[in-house]
Formats: sequence, structure tokens, C-alpha cells
Amino acid sequence: MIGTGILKGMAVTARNFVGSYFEKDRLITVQYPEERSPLPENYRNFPFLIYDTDDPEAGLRCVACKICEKECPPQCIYIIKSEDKKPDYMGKPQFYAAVFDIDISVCMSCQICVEVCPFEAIKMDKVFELSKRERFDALLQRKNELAKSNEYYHSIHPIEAAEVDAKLAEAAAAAAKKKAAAAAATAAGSTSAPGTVPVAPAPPTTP
Amino acid sequence: MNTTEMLQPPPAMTSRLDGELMEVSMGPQHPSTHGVFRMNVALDGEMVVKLKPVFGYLHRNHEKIGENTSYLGSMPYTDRLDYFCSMTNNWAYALSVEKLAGIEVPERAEYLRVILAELTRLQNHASLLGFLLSDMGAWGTPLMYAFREREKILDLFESLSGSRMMCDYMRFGGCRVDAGPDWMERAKKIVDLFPKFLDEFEKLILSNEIVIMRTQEVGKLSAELAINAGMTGPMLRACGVNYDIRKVDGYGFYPRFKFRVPLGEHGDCYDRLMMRALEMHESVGILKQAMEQIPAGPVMNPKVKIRAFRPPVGEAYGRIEGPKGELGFYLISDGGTNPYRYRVRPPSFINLTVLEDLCLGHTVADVMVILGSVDIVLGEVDR
Amino acid sequence: MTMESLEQIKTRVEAAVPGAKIDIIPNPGPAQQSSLLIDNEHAAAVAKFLRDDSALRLDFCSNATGVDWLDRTVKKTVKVKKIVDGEEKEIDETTEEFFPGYLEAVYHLYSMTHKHGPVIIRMRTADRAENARLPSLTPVYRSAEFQEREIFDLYGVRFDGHPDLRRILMWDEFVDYPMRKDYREPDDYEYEPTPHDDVLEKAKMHYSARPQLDGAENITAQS
Amino acid sequence: MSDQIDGGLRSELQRQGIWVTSMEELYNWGRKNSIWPLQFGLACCAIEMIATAASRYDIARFGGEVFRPSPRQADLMIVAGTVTKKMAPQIVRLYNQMPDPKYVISMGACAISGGPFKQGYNVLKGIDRYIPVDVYIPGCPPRPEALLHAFMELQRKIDSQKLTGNAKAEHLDPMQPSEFPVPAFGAHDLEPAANPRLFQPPKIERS
Repeated sequence: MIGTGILKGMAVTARNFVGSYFEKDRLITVQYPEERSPLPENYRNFPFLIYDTDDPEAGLRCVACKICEKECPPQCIYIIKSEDKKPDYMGKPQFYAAVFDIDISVCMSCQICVEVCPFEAIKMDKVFELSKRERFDALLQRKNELAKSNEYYHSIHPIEAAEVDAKLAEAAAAAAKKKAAAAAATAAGSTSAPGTVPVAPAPPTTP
Repeated sequence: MNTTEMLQPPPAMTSRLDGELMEVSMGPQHPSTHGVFRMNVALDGEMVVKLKPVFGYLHRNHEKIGENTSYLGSMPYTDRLDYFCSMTNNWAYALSVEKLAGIEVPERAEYLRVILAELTRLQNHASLLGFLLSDMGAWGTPLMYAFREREKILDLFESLSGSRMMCDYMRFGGCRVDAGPDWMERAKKIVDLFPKFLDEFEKLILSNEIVIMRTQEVGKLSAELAINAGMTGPMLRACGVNYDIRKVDGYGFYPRFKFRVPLGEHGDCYDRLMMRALEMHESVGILKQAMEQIPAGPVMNPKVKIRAFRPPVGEAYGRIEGPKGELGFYLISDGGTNPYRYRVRPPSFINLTVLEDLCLGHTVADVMVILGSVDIVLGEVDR
Repeated sequence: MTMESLEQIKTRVEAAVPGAKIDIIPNPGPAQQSSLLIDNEHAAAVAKFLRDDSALRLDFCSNATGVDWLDRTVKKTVKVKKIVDGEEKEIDETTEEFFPGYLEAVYHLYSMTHKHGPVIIRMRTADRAENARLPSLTPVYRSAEFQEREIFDLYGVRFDGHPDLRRILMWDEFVDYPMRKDYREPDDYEYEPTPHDDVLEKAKMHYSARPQLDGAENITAQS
Repeated sequence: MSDQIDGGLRSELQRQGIWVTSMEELYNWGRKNSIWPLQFGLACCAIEMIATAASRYDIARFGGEVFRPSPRQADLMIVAGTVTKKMAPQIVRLYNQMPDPKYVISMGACAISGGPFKQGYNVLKGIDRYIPVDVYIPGCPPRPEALLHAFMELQRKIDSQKLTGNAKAEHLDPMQPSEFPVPAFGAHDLEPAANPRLFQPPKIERS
């Protein structure tokens, strides 16, 4: 009979309408900004740089190796490597990024910089409320804006951050052991030149 | 602007009205062209006598960029091809590179790929039906319901890959991260509830007299033309041609799952619409089997380097059954870090080949329904 | 259903289409998808045979695309024995072999009837300029219609016998063929805050060549 | 003249049940809560725009659910997606057809700067080359919440617009153009490649 299909459809609509007062499953509107749906652990938006200790300048893990700059598909990272070496957060002299800019008006949140970084220095942030009325300077993030503490990283990606910390601790322990062994070897072989170059820490294994 | 070409009626078509032909440019800004698509239509009264699609309003040089980017760097770009189905795009590209370089994929990763591809098919078909209905004038309601379900699947994608739409999840030789047991539980729950939504949705639309009248006998396509014009996916199967790459090529463990390939009979818009509804039922079946059978194990082939990845010299064409049809990638490697030639075989672009044939003799209001039933996404049509 | 080998196809086609000349282009990669290079003169007849032959029935042309191969010189160093000053010596002799560039159209054919494939056929143009012409396969495979238009638009291959050969993705006034390897893109590098590699070069050129915003569109080189 | 009313007096009056407002406040209040966007999607971001309008995020809570298919009835153009050079003249034309007051949200990396596709030959590096943009949302694509955040940012902007005086809103100033020249298709690029009146990027000094 003509019209039954339409009636059936209307019944569905009515059931949804009435059901939305009773079933949580049908009432799904998130009342942003008052209410926010929780972001999952893996959520990613834009990259940021991690620093250890409390100094956002000296504590940066980044050693300006420029791998992320090279691998970034839309080429939105810009790094100028420093000319001198400064002690990093572990006390090792390392190069550092004199300039580290990320143009978030180009970034496509693909996470490839995070995957290729051998130093666990760059991670993905979860902040998305970044609307600006200006473009050029407002959307170019400089090093000081990008630097965020390891505690912040723990607060946004707790599981991943714990894994990263364990991995770094393991690598540091391995490096210390190696250094001790090297020192022992130097002590044993007295003929070797004094003041050997400090052994560079083995970078954590690339994923 | 002289892009508008002179539209002359074919000589066989004689005017039934004593008026002149009217030339209409539909698009690129049009509420139901699903993006920036344009058609130059010549109308005799309300009848379409000629229709020429105009492309390129979203031509964003995907292939050129792919040739200037490393193999890995193209992966996030494939997400943006058909922005409804980033997972299947990822898979097609990963499959082609794996063919090009001869890479094995661990078993769990293949299962995960099947699960994600079928979830993608569910959300693509659901939102397609919503869009099609809103093109027909059911403004809002079906689309809202479809997007409600889509959001659930997007939540799954987001918690697994980190992004709602641009998943960038697959890698050559596996998947980027593993899905934990609680993710699997959530996915199972959503898949179990999906048939309930499907039944409700079908009640809402598929027996609706208006939908039937607007779609049956509209835009009929013969099987011969469909094969010759390279139709794939639900477009082809609505004409009754049994060709599903999941069955034919048997990639990604699809032979291990029991599922049927729904076939149409008339090749009209209604059959194309039904194809999507029936395929969703089959996808739910595949998902249930895959979630049952998925083994534990690694998700990445440890031998594959992610930096400085250089496949050997050669070429490969890999294809999968995407939600819209055959999605293929043709890659030529010269041994460097970038592909020498990077080509996407876009299903919805080639499915538009017959658009004029489908629309001729129908009213201008049917053009939107026919276009909607082809299921195009402009990111893929124009690349 | 297993398909015949390419050699068998080649022999059968050459028997069926008189005068047709077919080469097998090997594919060294692990994919092992070798292809058939068919001559332009008999291309349509060969494609028709492939489509209609009862054993092959390659009725579905899935993918048609262009490839640009630039002119290249291959340097080969061979050790040759020569008599220098009455003494036989082994010296390195470098030979340069010049390969003229060409444009290529590649078609991937499958069979929906027998569910096999792909058979890959290729055609090559004589050069990359005036003689960049190929016969159109659209009369045989309708699915090539838009794809051949795309090859024309992006690579500049003219397809003889194509019913409607116009630009498809770029606008009609556009003159370059942007997918060619030697295409030079227009200069709109006014603001590049994060340039490196080739972008850096282009951005530098933008700043050094002229002051900002003076009609950047006019300096594009002809490709 | 909201700033002329003393805040303390106003809240005192409000406690007594008397609401005081000004023409400007009332006008802006009405405008900011009935922004009708143009139904106009370009690419991936358009899907997130539709998701914003759909059930989960529901832009109707901000008065912006009336997506108009015609530019003549729209107040806001959400440039959601990649603007190609082939599409740019049409966008400028649509903008010109919108009645004043009109606003533009540039949604997503592509619309701001060309984003990941900026090195493409057919991709416009930012819609602000041809039309003025009020709010930029970085992200690829921005989450629906990010679009809502930008929408609120736009509402704040509308709220702060003045009706009279030297700092009055642009659409009330007859000297300000409300239409911009439409670029033409050239042999290699759009002509001109940017509207120099609108697009003045800072020159970047790099070593």
C-alpha cells in the first residue's frame, strides 16, 4: 500500500526523537565548550619539543640532527644547527637547535617526525584550540613555544611517556655501563692517550 | 572565462519543446555535488540532452607531490585522497609498495588491516546513503543518523591511530601501532550494535515510496558498458557483474572469511543504493569473523627500514577493493628514495566516465540522484 | 584460472594481427609484472584482439597512465685491450650512449570474464615535443576516455582518435604539461618560513631575483 | 556604547531586574548568534564541517546551523579545504556575491597556506591572497571542536565591533571595499598571483 514506507520511516524518526530522552546511546551531542569528549591517549595534533629538568632552553632533548626536517612530508620544520656544543640535560656536550620553527599552518599532523626521531625529542601535542586572527607570526611556532616539559608529556600521553622514559633510562644505563667498561679498559691499558673523548651516548634504538 | 564550451545537442535528439536548449553550469559550488564538481548540462525543457563533467577544481597535484616525496612521506598524503576512507587508501598504497619491494606482512597486521578496511567500508557506505538521501531532499535526518554511526567508528580510528579522519596508520610491512584488547572490545561492541542501526536505517529509507520512485529505473547502466567503461565496486556489481577484488585477488586473508558478494539486477540507482546496504551487512559478517580469528603476534615486519627506504628497481601495480571500487597504485622505482612514477587509479574518477550516459533522457533533478549514487569524493576524482 | 605467459600472448597476437610488432619489457623488481610494448600503428588492433580473444578476454582496462622519460646519457666504462705504442695495454674506455627521451602510456588490462590479469601494455611516443602522439585506445576501452584526457593534460601526449581530447584537470588557458619531469612551476614563494632543499633554492631565488610582489607570475620559464 | 555604562551600575540594575543595553550591543548580540554560513565545502575539512553541523557537535547551539546554498543569504564563508588555482576565482566571486557584513573562516592548513599541498603547481598558497580572512584554524583537518572554537572566536570579534567612530566595523565604512578583484586564468598561473593590497607577507631574514 502506498504510504506504508513513509509511515515506517516516520516511526523510526519518532522513536529516535522520543528515545533521545531515555537512551544515552541516542543522545550524543557533546556540549562543547562546557563539556568535552575525552581525547584518547593516541590523539595527535601538532608536534612539540620535550625538555627535561626545569630549563626549557638547556633541557631540550633535541640535538638538531635535522632528521625530522628532512623526513617531514610537507616540509614544515625549520632547524638551524648551533655552531658550538652545549651540555645537554645529561651533561654531555651536544649540538642544539639555534632555531627550531614549526609552521603549524602547514603541518599535517602525520606523526612522521615523531617516528623518525632517534632521541625521543619531538612528540605530538593534543592542544587543538589554536584559532588565531592573524596568520604569519601567530601560526609559526618558535622554539620557546614548542618547548614543553616531560611532565606535560606525561600528563597528555601517560602510557607512551612511561614507555619512553623506561627506554631512555635503559639506554642511559647501557651507555653508563659502556663508559665504565671503556674507562676500565683505559685504566688497564696505560699506554692509551689520556683524556679520551667521552663516549657519545648510544641513541635509543630507532623504532 | 572560456572553459564553458559550446554545448550543441547531438543530432539524434530532437527538441520536444519549441524552445531553445538551456545551458546550465551545475557546480562547482553546488549543495549536492559532493564537493567542487561541475557539470555543463544542456537541457531541453527539463530533460538532459548533454552533460559534460568538468574536473580539476580539487586537483591538488597528489601525484607530482608523491614523486617528490619519499615512499613513507606519501603515506599521509594518501589519507587525503578519498578523505572518507583513509584506511583503505593506506592499505592500497602499502600493498603496492609491498609488492614493489617484496615485503612480507605479519599475520596480525593483515587481520588488523581487514578489520579497519571493513570498518571504513561501513562508515563510507553509511554516510554515502545519508548524503544520497539529502540530495533527494530528505534534508538532515538520514545524514544525522548516518553521521551518528560514523562518529562511533571515527572514535575507534581516533583511539587507535590518533586522528579521526587522517589515520596514517599503515606502514610498509605492517601497521604502526597494535590494537590493545580494550580497543578490540569496543570495536566488537560497535560492530555488534551496527546491524540494529542498519535495520532501522533500512526501515527509514529503503521501503520509502519516494526513494523508490526517485531511484528505480533511473540511471540504468548495462553490464557491457559497465565493464567496457571500467566501472568497479558497487557501481559494477549493481549491474550484475560478479567482480569483487577481495574474491578475485584474495589479498589480505580475505579468502579466509566467508562472505557473499551482493549483486544487482537492473543497474539503476536503486540497485546501487541497495548494493551499499547489503555490503554493509556482509562487512559486519567479515568483521565478526576477523575479530574472532585475529591471532596475537607482531604487527610490523622488523626487517623494513622506515628511514631511507629504497625499493629495488622495477614497477608494481597493486589494487584493493575500496569502498568505491578498485583503488590501485602504480609505482615505478628507479632505486631511489622517491618513486619515479607514482600513479593513483582513482575508482570514483573512472566511475564518472559513464555519467553522461546515465543522465541522458532524465530530468535535471535526477542528475543529482545519479551523481549521488555513483559515490564520488572529489579528493580522489581530481587528486 | 591461469593465464598464458607473455611470450605465448606475443606469438598469438603477432600471428593474429599481421604486421604487429611486440616487445616484452621485463620488470626486474619482485612484483614481476612484465609488460608488452606494442607498436603504435597496430595498437588499436592489438588491443581489440586482447579484448575479444576468447582465451584472454581482457575486457577491463583498469588503469591508463603516462610516464615521462627524459633524455639520458648512460656512461659505460669498459676495459679494452688496445695497442698503444706497440704495446698491448688495458685501458679504460668510456662510451657515452644517448637515449632520447619519450613519453609512455601504460595500460593495465584485466579480464572480468576469466578473472585474470594484469596484462600490461605500453606505447611510446617518438619524442617529447611535436611527435608526442599515440593512437587512442578509447574506441576499444571506454574507461580510457578520461584517463587519456588526463595524460594529455598532464603529459602532453596527443591521442589520435580520441573523441574529446581537451584539458581535464587544469584550466584551458594553461600551456604547460605539469607532470613532466622538467616542468618548472610558477614562482609563488613569497612566504616560506620553513624552507629547505629545493624549496629553499626556489625561495631564495624569489627573494634575490626581484623585490616582493611585483607580478611574480610573469617570470616562469617555458617548460 | 557599552563602555560608557558603568559595569557596577549595570550589575546593580540587573539585580533589580532592569536590563540595560545599547544599540551596539543589541545589534552585535543579534548578529553573532545568527551567523549563517555558506554551504560550501572544498575538501577533507568540509567533512569535518559537516560533522560539526551533525548530531555529535551540533553547531545549532551557536546559531550557525542554517547552511545557505546561496551566497546572497550567507554571512560567513567557511573556506574548508584546499583552494586550488582553478577554484580560486570562483571563491572570490562567491565572496563578492555575499552581502555585507561578511566574514571568512579559513579552516585547515590548506586554506591558510596551501598546507601539505603547498608545493603543488595547482594549489593556492592561502586564500588570504585574494580575500580577507577573519579567523584561521590550523589543523589537518581541525577537529569539529576546533571549528566551534573558531566560531566562538568569530563571535567575540563580532561582539567587539563598533558601530560608530573611527574604529567602526569595516562593513560600515564606505571607503572599505566589499568586493575584491577576481583573478584570471593565465598561461602558467593565476593573474595576479596575489592581491597586494591584502597579502603582505613579512620578509623572512635567514642566514
